[in-house]
Order: sequence, then structure tokens, then C-alpha cells
Amino acid sequence: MSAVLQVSNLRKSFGGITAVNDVSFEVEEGEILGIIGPNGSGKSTLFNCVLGQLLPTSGEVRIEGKPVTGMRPCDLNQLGVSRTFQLLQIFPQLSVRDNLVLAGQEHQGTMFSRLVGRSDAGLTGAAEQMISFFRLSHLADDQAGSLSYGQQKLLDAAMAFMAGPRLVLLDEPAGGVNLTMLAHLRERLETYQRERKATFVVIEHQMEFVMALCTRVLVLAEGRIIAEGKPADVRRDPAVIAAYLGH
Amino acid sequence: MVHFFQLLLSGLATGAIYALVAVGFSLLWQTSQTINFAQGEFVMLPAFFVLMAMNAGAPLWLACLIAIALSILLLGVVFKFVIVDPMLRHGVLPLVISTIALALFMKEAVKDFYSSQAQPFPALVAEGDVNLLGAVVSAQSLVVLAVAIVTVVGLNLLLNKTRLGRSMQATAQNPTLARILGIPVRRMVLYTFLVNAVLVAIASILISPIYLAKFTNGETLGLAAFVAAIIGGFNQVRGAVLGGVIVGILDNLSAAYLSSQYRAAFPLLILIVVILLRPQGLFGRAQERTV
Amino acid sequence: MLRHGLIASALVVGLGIIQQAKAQNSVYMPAILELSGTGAVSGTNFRDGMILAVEEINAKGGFLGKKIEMPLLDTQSEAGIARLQVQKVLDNKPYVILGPVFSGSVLTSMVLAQQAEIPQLVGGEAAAITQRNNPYVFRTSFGQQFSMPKIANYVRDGIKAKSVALIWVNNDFGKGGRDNFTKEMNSRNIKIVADVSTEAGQADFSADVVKVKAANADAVFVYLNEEESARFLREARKQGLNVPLIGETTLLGQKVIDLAQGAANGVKGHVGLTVDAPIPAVQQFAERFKKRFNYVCDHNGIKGYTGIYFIKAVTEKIGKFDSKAFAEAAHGITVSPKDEPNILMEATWDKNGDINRESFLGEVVDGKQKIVEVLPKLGVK
Amino acid sequence: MNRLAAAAIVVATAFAIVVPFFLKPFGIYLLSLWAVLTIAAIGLNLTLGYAGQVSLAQGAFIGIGAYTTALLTQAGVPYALAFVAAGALSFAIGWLLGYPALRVQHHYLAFVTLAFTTLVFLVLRNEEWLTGGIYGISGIMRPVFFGWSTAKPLDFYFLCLGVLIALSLATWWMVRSPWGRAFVALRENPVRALSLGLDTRRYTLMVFAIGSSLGGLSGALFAPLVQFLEPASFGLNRSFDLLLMVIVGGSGYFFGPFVGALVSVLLPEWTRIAEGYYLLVYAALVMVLMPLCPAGVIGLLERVLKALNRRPGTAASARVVEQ
Repeated sequence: MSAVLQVSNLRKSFGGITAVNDVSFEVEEGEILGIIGPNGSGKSTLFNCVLGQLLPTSGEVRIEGKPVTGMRPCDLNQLGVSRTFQLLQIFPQLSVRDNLVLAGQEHQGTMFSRLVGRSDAGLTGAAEQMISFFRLSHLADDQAGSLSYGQQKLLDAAMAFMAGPRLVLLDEPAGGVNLTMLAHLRERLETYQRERKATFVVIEHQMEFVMALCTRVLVLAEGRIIAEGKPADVRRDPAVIAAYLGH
Repeated sequence: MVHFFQLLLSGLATGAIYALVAVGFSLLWQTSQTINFAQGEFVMLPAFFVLMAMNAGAPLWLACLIAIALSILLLGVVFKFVIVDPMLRHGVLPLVISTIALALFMKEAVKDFYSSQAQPFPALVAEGDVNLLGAVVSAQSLVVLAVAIVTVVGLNLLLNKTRLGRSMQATAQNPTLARILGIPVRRMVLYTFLVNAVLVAIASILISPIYLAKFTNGETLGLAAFVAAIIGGFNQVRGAVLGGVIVGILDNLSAAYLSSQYRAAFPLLILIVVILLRPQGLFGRAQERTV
Repeated sequence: MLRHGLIASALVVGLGIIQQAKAQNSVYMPAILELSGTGAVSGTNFRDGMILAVEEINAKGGFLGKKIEMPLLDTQSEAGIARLQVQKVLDNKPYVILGPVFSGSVLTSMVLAQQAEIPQLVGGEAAAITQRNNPYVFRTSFGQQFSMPKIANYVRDGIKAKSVALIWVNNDFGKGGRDNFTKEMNSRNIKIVADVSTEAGQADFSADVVKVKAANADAVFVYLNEEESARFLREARKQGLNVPLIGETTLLGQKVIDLAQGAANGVKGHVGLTVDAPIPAVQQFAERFKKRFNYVCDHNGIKGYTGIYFIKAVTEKIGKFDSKAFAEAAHGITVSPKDEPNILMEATWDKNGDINRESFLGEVVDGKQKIVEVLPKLGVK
Repeated sequence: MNRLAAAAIVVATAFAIVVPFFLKPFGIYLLSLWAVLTIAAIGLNLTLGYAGQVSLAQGAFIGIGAYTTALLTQAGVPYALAFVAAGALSFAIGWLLGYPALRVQHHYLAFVTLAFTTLVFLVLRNEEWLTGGIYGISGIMRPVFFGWSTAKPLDFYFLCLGVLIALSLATWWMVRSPWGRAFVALRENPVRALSLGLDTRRYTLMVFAIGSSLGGLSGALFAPLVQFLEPASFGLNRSFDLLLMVIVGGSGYFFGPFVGALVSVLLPEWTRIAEGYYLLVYAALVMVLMPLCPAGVIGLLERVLKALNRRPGTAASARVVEQ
């Protein structure tokens, strides 16, 4: 069976600068792939190319063998690909529950049925589950904007999971989250991944987090993959150390 | 051909007026996100300051100085602190409403307390026409043109060559960064309001001999300047000027060669096309801040 | 914006919260005028003319023992609002309704007054107003269907033009004049070689003058508002447009002459009502007006002033305040200065409510309007 | 809070039904006008308040709807059909006007729509063969339904009120449906919405089209109300006025437009004491009131109520924040 995500010879350059330079990798079902690398190594650009936020200069992206290069994010999402963002991306004026319903509703019925059908698109139950899964029940009715940063991170992740995606790309989930909250987040991610057999790709600075969470790690520097393998091995790889120290 | 040149020349003269108004318009936008829908009325008003001063017995030159001073006070300081500042943090729209209301207020005030009739206005330069290769343009228009160019060049020098000017630009482009660099942002913003006040006063004094001082003058002028500013590029003094000239000339050419009934439509069509294809304006810099 | 300002007028009245207190010994004649917006100049002139008349009459104790109560209502120069104002005052049973001036506003509101059988004294000049056999509408000045033939004849016989260029302001005043003038020209088979529309409040007339010039017609008919006329005249002089410029009151008025600063010299045309008329009564009125409001009144001022005295004359004729009787009596009435000096000039109202007066051919000679010929009343049709 | 709102609605509706019986024609006329303009304001509130798409074109759509209705009915088409046509045409044009919104946002969008409004005015004025040009269209008849003539003020008012209530309910249903949530998402965070599978493109066009069609339907009532159409009534001022209604009422609050329209109709009346200077006072009042309650009347109310009992806003009562 083919890989869930397949990236081949992906290249993205802005004017003169090449942010992502001929990157290829695959992600198998149920994997948690970590992508690490110093700042400006092209991690986020790579993400945005994969997710259709940016159009790659060349190369190809496939989801379960289906070419999706340059497809609009919303269509990708409909194929079961979802993501979280490096900088918080929630809907501050909506209640936590509405945030989650919103995250799921576009996968329910048709445009028309969403107009005439139930106002919660039949998602209240699912939303409540997700809320309690991330232990946010006491906040369900609060405006998302009023949550603490860490809680918003949880909500962000919860939204990414709401539609039961097959592939989730997490962009620095640990960024700016305190350690207790971090442990909680990681534990939740692992549980979710175990229960749903979902596939994760995680961009992260926070080494400990990546090492603990990921089954495989991929190291990016100056837009190229310089190392790949089990967390432990990668950690000892001189090239990697060089890249980080050199930075 | 002579006709064409005539149209070009007159269009240029009118365009210069629009330019003067448009420059201040885009300055305000850059530094304080103020879309001043009363900009036209800002140009209408100072002329009446002049007239009032002259009725009080002041000679023209003095009256003009008084008018400029008054507009710095009212259209600069008061406008900023009383109208704009309280509204800014509430976003663009409520402020838009306020400036629209302000426009109505100024019109009504002039009509009720001065006159609803158009007033003849003394010309700074002697009446008289100049003949350029068959095309005729009034001395006044030439003066307007000259002053517009001088003002804009001066403004450009101020903005690019002086420390103050660079600070103002920095403020316009990135207040946060400017603040970090230790630029007194709030004062810089105030300065742009004062500059605008002076510009509109000058414009008012220059055009009233041609337009005749009347409380409704702002209506057409405001829209034209507004269109000019956007076409030329909202974030560039130079842009606003070229925009003004383009609108002035375009208006004449379209009225003469395309359709006088739709003459008002062509600048607007250009506006739409420009916004869709080149939101930063024909001569604007690409990195335009969004609201 | 905020246009519903007046639309809202007296929602409160409507709600019956405030009732307009009508003094017993006064007669309620509301004035609905263009006090703001594009029509403000005409509206305020008309208003001041009426105020002057009302003040004079009330000072003498009113007529038939009642003083005139004349509240002013603003139409903001919009027909919709004008209609609302008429609707509003109708709730208070007026004796006569005064205004509006803009033809569009008149055309929308006159139906209501007709249904309520209240006479309406309007300033509008569009031909259509008196062609809808509405027995309750009365003019205060020539309809365009009367003034245009006079100009047309002048263009044909006075100027002896074979072709004319036409420049007009694109609002209901200008368009109406343009359409009627075009009709008259065609019937006299004089060719219209240029037909230039301009915007109200337009400042730059170079393109328009270029067009008119290019047409090189025998004469140019100018039908713009006062300020625009002045701006046009200056541009015309600038580009050395040297064909006869013909116009109406809005081209020959003293205001235009002042604003045009010399460029108006040589302009000719037909003047319905003018403070420069060679009639002592008119000039004395102009004096009074200037003294009271310190500006030179234009034809709208005279329209407002004489309008009030027209009402006085008719009312005194029927000897009671009865709107229906007024409407009947006013048709075919002739008011002459002998009986009512302040009517200024003898005037007759025909069965359609059209007014018929002497009018003038004028010419601007070194900064002054000079009446070159007095045109008699048209044979009453 | 919801119980309170419900009570308020009941009372208001009762008023709207009972009061006109005690009014003179003029008062009834104004109430009808309020109802008609509220419909347009609801449309604008949808586009601007919920979806955050600035539009200065709503006035133009009232015009498009009004002229469509007038022309069709005078050509002998039954009013009901003309009414639908007005809505449909505005929907289509609104959809097209939505495309710029896919490219530019905020003030730029405002400029485009502003230009559009002026262009519509020019067409209405210049295309005399179709629109009657500057003279406009007069003698527009009020409709008759199965023998029920709405010629009398009261009858016509109840027609307007009926349509208003029907459209309000439809809109209410929509804003609490997933669509409403999607519209708010467009305003709050389009990027995130896109990554959650929201076809932001389609929703944007849709919200523009629906908002505009409400403008058109309002126009379909405006024509028989005023019974005379002229281009000037659909110029920029009308659009500014509707903007005022939405902002003053409370942008993004469902009941904002109702209040806003009422204020925009009443405020000048309160300044009436100022005689000839009423417009002056009016403008001054607006300038004073804007800073006091930028979130509009409803926004103010909500703040007060929140102070009383802490309850969060929901999608239906989320308000615009410009970043």
C-alpha cells in the first residue's frame, strides 16, 4: 500500500533564495514523523507547500498516491489532511464549542444541507467528546479568545482533529507552551494517534518533545534534508550537530 | 491636435489641484489609517476663513496666513484630537462614519453661518491667460501647477532628506518598528495631520478663484482626490500626485472623446481595475500595510 | 449621508406625540424647499423671497385678519424627501403648500396635494408639471415650454442662426431645458451640431468648450446653474470662443455676471424674471431684499416673493380661506400691480396653472445686464 | 439574557403591529420606510457585520431592486414575480461584485464597492431609454394580492412588515445554521477557515450575493412605497446611510439593523428643536455618539447586560473586530 504522504523533489524559491531545495520523503500510515531544523531551514515553507498555502516551484506532493500539488487547502482538508499553525489560529469571538463545530461542519452533508439542516450540523456530540478529550469541558461555552495561550493551543489541535483526519501536520505545537501543558498536549496527541491510527507530521524546535513523540525524524538545513532516521540516531548524527552549532 | 494639447494642459492644471488634495489624503491614511471622507470639505473651508478675515478688513496676504493658521488649528489639531483619536482604536469603519458626519457638519455650518451662495474669491495672481503652442491656460492654473509641484517636491525633500521626514515615513510604514527605534510616533502622526491641514489650506486658496468659494465645493473635489490617491498609490506622495494628474487629464479626454455623460465613470473604472490588478496603486510600493 | 434626516421629520408628529400647535388667528402655509443639497441656492432664494413677503404682510396684520404661519421644511433636494414633507404637512390641513422648486420634487409631491385638494405653489419649470391636468398646482415662473419658444424665436430671428451648439447641466433642470429647446430647434429646423452634457458642480469646462468650439455653430445655447455658467464663461473666454452665447436667467443673472468677472460681457438671452427689469417696483423690491438678506436675489427670490402676494390676491378675491375655492378662483385670474402692487408685474394664471407675464430679452454690457427688449405676454392659450 | 431578548422581540413586534393604527398617514409612511430600509440593512449587516466584507454598495442594490420592480410591474408583470426578479437580479450582480472581495479586503473593498455605487447611479441617470433617466419613473402602483389592495398606507405598511418579518426569520435561520458560523469564520480568520475545509471563496461570494439580494428585495418594496424613482435616491449617500444604520445599530448583532434603521430615522427628529440647523446638530450628534458606543446600541446593551450577568457572546451575537 502506498504512503499516506509522498513528497518528491519539492522545490520552492522566492526570487533568488531557495527556501526548500529538492526535498523528497514519504510518510507511512500510523507514523509520527518529526521535522526539525534550525530557524530558516525551510520547515514552514515546506509545510505550506505541502498544504497548498504556497505553490511549489517544482516537485510533487501525493496523498495516498493521489497527486495534490497546488491543491487549495480546503480541498486538501476534504481529503483528510488537516493542520495546526505555528502562530495561533482560532476564532476568538466564537465559543470553544462553536470553534469545534466549525472545524467539523464542512465535512457534514452538502452546502445546501448545511443551510437547511441542523444548526450544529449534528456535531454537538462529537464536539463535546473532543472538548472532554482535551479536558476543556469547563470552558466549552467561553469565547475562545478568552482562553489561556496553552488552552488555545489545545483547542487549535482539537480543531485539527475534529474532522477525523488521516494525516495531521502540526506546526510547532509545543511553541510557547509551558512544560505541564506540554506534557499534557503530548500525551493527548499520542493517545489520539494510538486510538485513531492517524498519521502525524510534526515540525518542532523543542527537541525533547520531538524525541519523545516521534517515531522517525527528518532534519532540514538550508532547505535540504541532511539527515533522517530514528530520533536517537539522528541526535548523534554529526551533520545535524554541525547544522545546529553552525547556526 | 491643438484641441488635444489644450485638453492635456487644462487636465494637467485640474490634476494639479486634485494632487494637492490627494497627497494629504494619503498621508493621513498612511500614518493613522484615517480614510478622511471630509477631505473635500477640508479644501472647501479655508477659503471662507480667508473671506471672513478680509471682511474683517485684513489684506489678502494676511487673510491667507490667518486661514492657514486656522486650518492648522481646526483641520489639524482639533480634527486629530477630537475626531480621530477617540475613534481609531475602534477600527476604520466607525471613523469613516465620523468623517462623513464631519463633512456634512462643515457644509451645513458654512451654508448656515456664511452663505449658501457661491462667493467670488480674489486671485493671488493677476487675471490673464498664457498661450502655449495654440493651447490657452489661465495664469492661475499655471500658478496652481507650479505650487503643486513645489509643494510636492518640498514634501518629498522633507520626507526623504530630513531626519524628521524619515521618521515620519518610518512611522507611516511600521509604527511598531518606529517606536522601537525611539521615534516619537504620536508626534509624527500629529505632524502629518498638520501637514495635511497646510496642504488643504494652500489648495483652497489656490483653487477658489477658479472654483468660486461655495459650501458644496468639497463634494466633487473630495471624490476626485480620493480616486486620485488610490489610483496613484495610497502609500506614496509621488503616487498621489501622478494619480491626481491622471484623473484630471483622463476626465478631460474622456469627456471630449468618449462620453460627456459618463465622464465621471472613467476614473472609477480605472480605479477598480487598478485595485484589482495592482492594489498598491500604479506608483505605490508593493509592501502595503493592510488594516 | 444621514439623508433620512428629514424623512424622519415628525415621526413624532406622526406618532401623535407632538401636535403642531396652530394659532387660531393664523393661516398655515408650510414651505417645502431645497434648503440643503444641490438645490440649496435656488431653495434659499425662494425662501428669502417668501419670508420678505410674509414679514411685510404680517407686519400689516396679515390678510383677511389672519397672520401667515409659514414653517420651513427641507427637502435636501431629494424628491423622495420632498414627497414625505408634503405628506407630513397634509396631516395638518394646510391652506396652501409652498414649493418645492426642483421639478422632480414637484412632480412626485403634487399628486398628494391634488388628492388632498390643497393648492400647491411651485417653483419648478419642467413642462410636465402643468401637463398632468392637476387643478391644484400653480407655477411662480415660466414653464420651460413657454420660455424655450421665446429663446428659440430669438435664436432664429435675432441671431439668425442656422446651427446651434447646446451645453446643459445633467440634472432635471438642465435636462428639461435641453429637451424642450431641442424640440423648438427641430420645429424651426435649426441644426443642433453639438449636445454637451455637464455635471452639476463641475469645475473644469475646458473639455466642453473644446467640443463646442469644434462644432463651430452659429450660436451656443448655455443652460447651466449660476456657478457653472460663470465657470463656463471664463473658460469660453480663455479659449477665445467667439460665437454668440445665448441663455436663460441662469446665464444673464447679476450673480453670474459678478462671478464670471468680466467674461459674461456680450452674453445675450431671455430673462423671465430679473431684478434688473426696467420696472421700478421690481427694483425697489430688489433693494428691500438686499437690505434684508444682504445679497442680490435671483429669479427664485422674485418667484417666492410674488408667489405669496399671488396667494394674498386670490384669497382676498374669494374672501375666505378655502383651499378648493382658491384653486377654482386662481385659474384664469390676472393679478395686476394696480390692485396688488407687490405682484411687481402683471401676471395671469391659465387653466393649467401656468403663469404668463411679460419677459425680457437681455444682454450683458460691461458688467451689467441690459434689457434690450420687453417681450409681451403670450396670447393666453 | 435570551429570555430577555425574547421578551423584547415580542414587545417590539406587538408595537410594530398596534402603533400604526394610531398614526396619521405620515407616521405610517415612516414606519413603512423603516421596515423597508431595515431589510436592506439586514443584508449589509450580513455582508459587513457577520462576514466582515466591507461594502458601500447596498444603496445601489436598493436602486437595482427598485428599478427592476418598477419597470417589470409597469410592463404588466405581476408584483410577486417582479419582487422575486428584483431579488434574483441583485443576487446575481452581488455575486459578481463578490469577486473583487476574493482579491482585496477592507478599505480596498470599500473603494471598489464605492466606485460600483457611483457607476450604477450614472447608468440609472444616463440610460434614459430604460430608466427614464434624470426624470425617473413615476406613477408606480402599489400591488394587489387576490383582491387585497395595498394602496392605503396601513395595508402597504403591513405588507412591508410581513416581508420584513419573513426575511428576518430566514436570515435568523441562516446565521444560526453552519453558514452563519462559516460567515463569522470569514471575518475572524479566513486562513484557518480554509485549512478546516471551508470553501472560503464560495462562502464569500455567497454572502455578498445574499446580502445584495436583501438590498434588492428592500428596493422591491421601496418602489411602490415612494411610487417614484429617481437616480439620486440611490447614490453614495444612501449607501453611507445604510452603513451608518449597521454601525450605529451594532455591526454583527442580529438586531443591530432594526435599531440602526430606527435611529437613522429618528435621530434627526430629535434635533428638530434646532430648526434650520437640525442637520448641523444631527452631524454633531453622530460624531459625539460614535466614540461613545462604537459597537453600536446593541453592543452597548450587551456590555451592560454582561456586566449584570457574565455570559459569553455566541456566533449570532459576535461583533466585528477590525484588527
